[in-house]
Amino acid sequence: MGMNEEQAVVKIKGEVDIYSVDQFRESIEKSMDQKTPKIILDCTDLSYIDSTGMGVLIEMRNKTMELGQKIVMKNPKPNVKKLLSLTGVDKIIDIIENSGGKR
Amino acid sequence: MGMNEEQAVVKIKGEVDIYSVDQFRESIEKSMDQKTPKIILDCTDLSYIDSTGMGVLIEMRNKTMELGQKIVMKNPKPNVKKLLSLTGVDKIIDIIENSGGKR
Amino acid sequence: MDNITLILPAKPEYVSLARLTIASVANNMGFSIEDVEDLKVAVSEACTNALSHSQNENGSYELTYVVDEGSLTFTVSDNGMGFEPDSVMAPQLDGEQVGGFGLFIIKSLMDQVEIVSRRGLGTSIRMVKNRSVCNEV
Amino acid sequence: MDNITLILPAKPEYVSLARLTIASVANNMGFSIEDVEDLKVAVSEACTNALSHSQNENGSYELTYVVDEGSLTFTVSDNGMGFEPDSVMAPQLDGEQVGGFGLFIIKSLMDQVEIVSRRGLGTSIRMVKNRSVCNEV
Ligand SMILES: Nc1ncnc2c1ncn2[C@@H]1O[C@H](COP(=O)(O)OP(=O)(O)O)[C@@H](O)[C@H]1O
Ligand SMILES: Nc1ncnc2c1ncn2[C@@H]1O[C@H](COP(=O)(O)OP(=O)(O)O)[C@@H](O)[C@H]1O
Repeated sequence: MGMNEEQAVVKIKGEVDIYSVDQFRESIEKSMDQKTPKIILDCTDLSYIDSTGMGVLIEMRNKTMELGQKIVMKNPKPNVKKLLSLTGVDKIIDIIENSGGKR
Repeated sequence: MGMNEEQAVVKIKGEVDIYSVDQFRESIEKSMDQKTPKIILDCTDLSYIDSTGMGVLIEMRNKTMELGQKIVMKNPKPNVKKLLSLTGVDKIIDIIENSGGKR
Repeated sequence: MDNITLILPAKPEYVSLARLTIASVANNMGFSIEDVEDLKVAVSEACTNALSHSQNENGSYELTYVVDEGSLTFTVSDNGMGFEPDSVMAPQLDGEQVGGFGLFIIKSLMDQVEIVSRRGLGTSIRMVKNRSVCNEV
Repeated sequence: MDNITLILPAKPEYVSLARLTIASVANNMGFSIEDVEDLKVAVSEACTNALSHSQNENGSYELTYVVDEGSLTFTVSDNGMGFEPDSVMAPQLDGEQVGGFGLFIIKSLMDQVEIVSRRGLGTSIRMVKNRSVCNEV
């Protein structure tokens, strides 16, 4: 986890499923404690996610919004983007690509 | 497969088991046709081998010996070396490490 | 036609084995990378449901893969409490709803889905993915 | 104690699934890399025997993994022709013998091996690998 004044960065690694989803939630919650306006979920090394992860993303997005924070997903792989789009999560959470260009 | 006047080189890749063992045999047989005195089995990318592969190694070693050729295994991984040693195949087939130093 | 059966403990840590095995089978069948990813998600969603809704704490559930020329058919069966598939509502895709995506995702990604469920007896969900010719490289 | 069962078609192309699954289970249990490699070889040798000596062309065979605190116990069972384990001779390790290494390798790599075989009914081989504390990194 890294941060500068403006944003906290959480690296999400490996697979998010029913087994690892609690750890996924905790790592986001931990970064919320830094109270930065932006929380970047670096998804470069996230190889797999399913509905359990989508549920946490929606939950955390709502929670951060209440606190005036904002979650951004960085560099998700095609399979991750597909799920975000299928479930409509990409309508409420911004996605940025590696270059930094906004999608 | 590559060769110079003296030796043929066969790259062995992936896993040698009951499924792939015929292909393993064929690739060695093919290199024998080049009639070089030495046949190098480059095992750098051989991740797995079991008794089915050991059987072919012994078979091919005997066949090449009859024809005045010699099989050498190059750069086997620890798990491959363990099987070669366990079955005594390392007593009849020379093993060389990446640097070229003879074991 | 080849049949593979996998019986897993009803514990979250073994769902990855379902993904691992279906990915291996589908890869060997020549499914595209995208299709393999879809199959991993579909089988995981079905396993997650078998775990979450089946109240069968110390039990197990069963997966079968049927490898055919042009398709992979797989089922996930539990001995759980069962439910009425027709009464499940489609999720709202406005990003406000936290759950209820599992069956929707499965239906979106697979070519055929069939659910057989009996209250108190269990649920079996059967999914088919066709190996699309145009996806082949 | 968790039980995993895998039923595979008696075809060479599926032996890799046995390796894949045992490696995943053993990795999660914390076995060392070397132990995982040993387990892959042992399970493959048992599968190869189930295929080669069981005359059960269109049949299937069954694997079970039992995950315990300190050990992994696994069995490979076929409905093949069976044999007399005590009459199997140790292989000659002079490099001249082409076959007969399978059971020898299994016994060398595993901590416990038990074979139950009935002529005409089938064979079940049970292997145990202990998670050695000193191997842990
Ligand atoms: N295997 C199952 N056993 C019992 N009920 C199930 C099963 N699978 C699905 N259901 C029911 O269908 C509903 C919708 O499932 P799903 O779309 O996967 O979303 P979620 O699991 O997030 O609720 C579940 O809430 C549950 O009531
Ligand atoms: N599952 C089995 N079914 C029937 N016979 C078996 C089985 N496993 C082993 N055997 C017998 O034991 C012998 C020794 O097996 P093994 O040590 O694996 O060497 P190999 O398979 O190379 O002969 C075999 O030749 C066979 O006669």
